[in-house]
Amino acid sequence: MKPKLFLHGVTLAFGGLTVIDSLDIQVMPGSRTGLIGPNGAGKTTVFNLISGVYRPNAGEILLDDEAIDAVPLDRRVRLGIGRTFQNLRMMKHLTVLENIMLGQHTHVGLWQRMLVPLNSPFNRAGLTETRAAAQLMGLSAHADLLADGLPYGVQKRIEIARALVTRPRLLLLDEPAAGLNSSERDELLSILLTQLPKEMSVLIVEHDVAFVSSLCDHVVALNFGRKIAEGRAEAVCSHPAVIEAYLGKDDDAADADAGVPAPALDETIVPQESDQKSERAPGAERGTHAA
Amino acid sequence: MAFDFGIRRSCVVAAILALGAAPAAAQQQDLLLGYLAATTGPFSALAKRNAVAVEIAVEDINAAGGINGKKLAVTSFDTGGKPEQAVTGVTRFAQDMPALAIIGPFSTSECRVTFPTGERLGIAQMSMASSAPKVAAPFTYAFRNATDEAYTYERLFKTLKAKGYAHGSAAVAYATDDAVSQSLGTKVLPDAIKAAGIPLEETVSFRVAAFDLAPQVSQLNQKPTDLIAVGTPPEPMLKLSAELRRQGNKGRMLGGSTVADAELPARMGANGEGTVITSTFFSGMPDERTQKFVKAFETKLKEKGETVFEPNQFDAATYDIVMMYATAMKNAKVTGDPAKLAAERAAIRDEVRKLKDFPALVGPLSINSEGDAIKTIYVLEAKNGRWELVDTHKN
Amino acid sequence: MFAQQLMNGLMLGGIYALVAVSFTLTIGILNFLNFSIPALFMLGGVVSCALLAAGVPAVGAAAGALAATGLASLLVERCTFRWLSTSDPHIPLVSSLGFLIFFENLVLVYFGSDAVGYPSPFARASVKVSDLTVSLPQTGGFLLALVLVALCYVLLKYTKLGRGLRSIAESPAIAEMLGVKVGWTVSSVYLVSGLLAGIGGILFGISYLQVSWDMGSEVALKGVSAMVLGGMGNVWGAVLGALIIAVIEVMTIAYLNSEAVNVFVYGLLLVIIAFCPRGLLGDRVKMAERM
Amino acid sequence: MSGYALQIGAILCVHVIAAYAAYMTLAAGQLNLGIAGFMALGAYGSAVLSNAGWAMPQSIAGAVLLASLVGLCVSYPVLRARGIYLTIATLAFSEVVVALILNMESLGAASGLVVVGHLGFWPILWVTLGVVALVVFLASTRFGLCLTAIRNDAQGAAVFGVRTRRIEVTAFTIGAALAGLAGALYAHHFSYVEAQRFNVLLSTYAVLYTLLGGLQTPLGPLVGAALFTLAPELLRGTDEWRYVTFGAVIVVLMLLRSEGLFTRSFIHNLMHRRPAT
Repeated sequence: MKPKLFLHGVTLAFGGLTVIDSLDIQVMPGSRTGLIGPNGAGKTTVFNLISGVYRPNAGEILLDDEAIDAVPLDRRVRLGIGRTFQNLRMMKHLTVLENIMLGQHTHVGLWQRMLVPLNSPFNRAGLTETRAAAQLMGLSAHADLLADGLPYGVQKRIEIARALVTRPRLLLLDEPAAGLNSSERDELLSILLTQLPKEMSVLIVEHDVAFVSSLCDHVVALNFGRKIAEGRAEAVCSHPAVIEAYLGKDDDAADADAGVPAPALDETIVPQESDQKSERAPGAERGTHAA
Repeated sequence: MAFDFGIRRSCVVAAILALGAAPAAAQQQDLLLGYLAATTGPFSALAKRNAVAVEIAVEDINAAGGINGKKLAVTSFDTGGKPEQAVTGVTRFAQDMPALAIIGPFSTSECRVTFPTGERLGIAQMSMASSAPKVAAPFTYAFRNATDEAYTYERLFKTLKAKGYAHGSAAVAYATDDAVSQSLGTKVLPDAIKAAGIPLEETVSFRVAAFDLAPQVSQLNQKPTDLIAVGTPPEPMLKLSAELRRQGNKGRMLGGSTVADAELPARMGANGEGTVITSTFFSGMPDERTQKFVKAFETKLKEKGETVFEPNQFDAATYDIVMMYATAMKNAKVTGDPAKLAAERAAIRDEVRKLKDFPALVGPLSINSEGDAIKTIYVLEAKNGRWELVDTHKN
Repeated sequence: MFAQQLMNGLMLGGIYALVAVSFTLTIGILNFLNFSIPALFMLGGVVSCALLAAGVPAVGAAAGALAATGLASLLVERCTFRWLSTSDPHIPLVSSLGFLIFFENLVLVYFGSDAVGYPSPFARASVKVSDLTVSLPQTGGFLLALVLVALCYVLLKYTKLGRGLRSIAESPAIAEMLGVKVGWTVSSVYLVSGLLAGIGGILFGISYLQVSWDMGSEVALKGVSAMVLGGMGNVWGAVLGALIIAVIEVMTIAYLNSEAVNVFVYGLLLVIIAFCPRGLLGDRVKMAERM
Repeated sequence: MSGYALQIGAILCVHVIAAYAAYMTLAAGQLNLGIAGFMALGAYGSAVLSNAGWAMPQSIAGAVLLASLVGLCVSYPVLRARGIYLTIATLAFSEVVVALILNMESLGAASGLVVVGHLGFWPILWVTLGVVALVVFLASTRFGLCLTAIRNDAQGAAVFGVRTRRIEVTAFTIGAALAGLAGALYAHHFSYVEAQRFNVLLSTYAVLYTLLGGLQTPLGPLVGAALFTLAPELLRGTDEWRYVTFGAVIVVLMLLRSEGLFTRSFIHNLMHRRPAT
C-alpha cells in the first residue's frame, strides 16, 4: 500500500543549526501514527514542514506520492492537510463558532466566501457543519463567546474542531491532550477513537505516552531531529534509545532548544494528571515555538 | 502638528465685542452682521486683532445713533484660516442667523471657497485681506476691501525709482503652498518686475512650514540682487530675513499686503532693516479720524493686556468694511425684518456695489467692477523696528 | 555652489538624524512607533528657549530642557507602553498620538501660535571658508549629533544595558527569565530616545534661531522617513537615511524647486520600500544581531 | 435642522467615510496612512470630471473608480512591506500625490480648484449610510472573518487556506475607493478643493477615529468618528484648553479601553446585561 504521507530524507537547518536531519516518516492511509520525543526533538518542526510553514533544505515531502514542497502554505489545506497547533492559534477577536468556520475557507465557493453573510440562510450548510463540529467537540455551550479568555482545554477543542471542518484526509494533531485534565483527556481520546472517519490518516505529536499508545497503531520516536525508533507503540516506548532520550532529558532538552530555557511546563514527558491544568497553561502564550 | 477637526468653534464673540446684548436678544431689534475671524492659522499674526477694529466700528456707529434707528450688532465665527470652516461660518450666518452681510473672510484661500457659497445663499461678503488677482470678479455678492497686488506693486516700483533706491536687479522668493503667495511668486511679482524694467535674476520658492531656508538663500547668493521681492505670510518672511543676513546677502526685501504686519519690523530686528512694503494704511497718517481710530485701538489692546498696540492695514480695512456696510444699510433703508431678509441682503449688495469715493479711514475708496476696493497706497520702510512712511500714491 | 548646498544638506541632516535615531530606538527594541517624539523634540526647543529668555545660563537651560523632555518621555512610557500587554500593537501608537496632541497644545496655550525667536548664546556665528559660509553652531550641532549616535551605538553594543536591550528585542519573555530587569530597561530606552529628541530640539533652536509649538511635525516626518529609508532598528541606517533625505531635499531646492521636494523625497522612499521592503541597511537580521 | 448643524453633519459624514477607509486596512492589521492621498485623488478626480461637464453622480463614480484603480496598483508593491514599513510607504504615497498636484498648474497648484456642482447634507448622509451598510455587510461575510483572522494571526489564517495577500489587496483597494468617495463628497460639498488640505493629519485622524472607536466591530469607526468629531465641539467651553483636554482624554481612554470604545464584549454586555466570560 502507498503511504498517505511520506517524508523522505527531509533536512531542515536554521543558520548553522540542523533541526531536522534526514528524516524518513511514513503515514499509511487510515492509520493513526504517533510522533514522540523529548522537548526540542523537532516534533512541531515536522508539522511545520508538512503544513508548509517551513520548506526543507533537502529531501522531499510526498502526499499521495506527489511532492508538495513547492505548494505554498495557504494551498496545502486544499490538499487535505488539516492541523492544530501546539501553541494555540486562536483568533482572539472571533467567537468560537467563527474560529471553527475559518477552517471551512477552502471548500466554500468564491462568491460564498466574499458575499454571503455568515449568519444568513445562504450559509446554512456551513453553519450546520460548524455547529456539528462544535457539538462533536463539546463546544455548543460556548459557541457564541469570544475565543479569547476561554479555558485552555476549551481552546484546544476549538482547534480540533476547526481542523476537522477543513475536511482533512491527513489530520495533524499537535499535542492535543497537553494541558487537559484527566477526564477531558479521556473524553478527547474517545472522540478521536470513535468519531474520526476511518479513512482519515492522523499524525499526532504527543507527550502523553499512554494517550499515544491508546490511539496509535504506529509510533515514531525523534530526538535531535533524527528518528531513533519506530514501530508499534509498546515496542517504541520500551526501546533503549527512547528511554535514554527521555531520561537524559533535562540537559538534552535545554541543549536542543538552542540555549533557550523552555518555559513550557506542560511539556513534561509523564503526563500530569492534575486538575489545575485545565486552566491556560503557563507559557502557552509566550510563543516559544519549540524548534 | 497643527490641529484640525474640520470644525472650529463658532465662538460668538458678541460678549468680547462688549455689545452687552446676546445674539438672541440682538435678533429682535438690532441689525446683525456676521464676522468671519481668522484668529488662528497662517495669517493669525495679521488677522488676530481685526476683532478689535470691528468692536470700535460698531461702537462708533451705535454712538452716532445706529442705523435707521436700530443698533448694529456683530456675531463672530473663528475660521482658523481654513476654507471649510469659513464655509461653515457663512452657512451659519446665512441660514441660522438673520445676518445681513458678512465681514470677511480674511485670506484668499478662504475667499475661493466662501464666495461661491455666499453667492448660492445670497449674502454679501467682503474680505479685508485677499489680494490675489480677480478672486471676487465672478460673483455678485463678493467684495474685497483689499487692493490687487499687481496694482500695489506697480506703485512700489515707482517709489523705488523715484526715491533713488538701488534697483539694478531683482529676485523673487515665495511660498508655494499658500494660494496668494503662490500667485504672487509665479505671476504678480515677475510681471511687476518686468514691467518696471528691472532684470529678474532668480526665483526661489519654499513651503510655508519650511524652517531651513539655507538652500534657497545659497541659491540667491549665486547672483546677489539689489532687490528681493517676497510673496509669503509673515512667518516665513522672518526666517528668510534671518537666513539672508546669515549668509551675507544684503539685498533689500520688498513685500506686499501679505506681510503688512505692524510688528514685523520689530520681530525681524536688524535682519529686516530697510525692508520696503506697500500698505493701504499707515497708522502715522496725520488725519483726525485715523488718529482717533489708532488711539481707540491702543486703549482696547491695553485693556486686554497686550504689548503691541499699533493697528495694521487689515485692522483699518476691517473697520472700513463695517462702515461701508453701515452706509449701504442706511442707503438701502434696511429694517432687519426677518420676513424681508433675502431682499434686504440683496439690497445691501447693490448699495455696496454703488459705493464711490467712500470716505474711508484710509482715504477715499471706490468699489470697482471686479468687486475690489481701489484706494490710496502707502509705501513703508522698516527703520529701527518700525514702519516709516516713504511715499503715498493716491488713486 | 554645489559644495555650499552639500554643506546645507549635511547640517539639515544632522537634525533629522537625531530624530531618526530617537525613533529607531523605540522601534528597533520595543517595536513601537512613538508618535510623541515630535512633541519631545519641540519641548527640548521650547523649554530651553523659555529658560534662556528668563535669563538662565546656557548650560542650565539645556539641562532644564533635557530634564523636561526626559520626564515627559517617561510619562509617555508609563501611559502608553504597558509591558507584556498582549493587546493590539496599534494601541500604544494611539496613546502616543494623544500625548503629541496634549503637549503641542499645552505649549500652544502658553507660548501662542507664532514662532518665538531663540535667544541662542551663539547667535549667528558664521565663518567664510573660501566660498563656503559655515555656520559654527550648526557645524557644532552636526558633530554633536554624530557623537551622540556613536555613543548610542556603543551603549547598545558594549554595555550591560545594551545586552539587556538586545535580549528584549529578541524576546521580552526570555529576557525576563534571563534576569533582565525589563521594566527598568524599557524606561531607559524611553529616556535615551526622549533625550535624543530633546537635544535635537535644542540644536534646532540654535541652528534656526526660532522655535514654535509645531516645529516637531516637519522634522519628525522626515525623521521617520529617514529611519525607514535606512532600515529600522539600525542607528547608522538612520543616520545614513537622514543625510540622504536632507541632501536630496536641499539639492532639489537648489536645482529644481521646492515644490518638487516632496515628490523626490517621498517618491524615493516609496520606491525603496517597494524594492527593498526593509530599507537600505535593514534585512532579516534583527536589531539585536546587527548591533 | 440649522445650516450650521447640516454643515457639521456633512463634515462628520466625510470623516465617517474616511474612518471606514482606514478601517478596511486596519481590520487586516495594517496601518494605512495614505488615506489623505486617496481622498485627494477622489476630490480632484471628481472636480476635474465635473468641471469637464460630467454630471455629479457620474463624476463621483469616476473619481471612486480612479482612486480604487490607483489603490489596486499601489497595493501590490506597498503590501510587500509589513508593519511600520507599510505605514510609511502609504504615507509616502500620499505625500507624493499631494506634491504632484501642487506641481500641476492645470490642477490649480496651490490655488486649488473651484468645483462645479454643490452637494448638500442629505445626499451625503444617504451615501454615508450606504457605506456603513456596505462595511457592516462585508464584516458579516466570510471576507470579514478572514480580515479579523489575518489581523489576529496572518500565518495561522494562511494555514486554513486564506489567501492573505489577496484579502489584503482587496481590503486596501476598498479602503482606497472609500477614501476616494470621501474626497469626492468633500469636493462637491465645499465646491472647492485645495491639495494642502490632504495632509498627514487627515490620514492620522482617520486612523485615530477608527482605533478609538475600536476595530472589533464595523460600527467602531462610526462611533469613533462621531464622538471625536463632535467632542471638540462639546469641549468648546474650555476654549484654548480644548485640545489639551482632548489629548489627555485619548491617553486615558486608551489606558482604560485599549481595544477601543466599541468592542464585541461591550455589545455582548449591552445585549445580555451581564458580563461576558
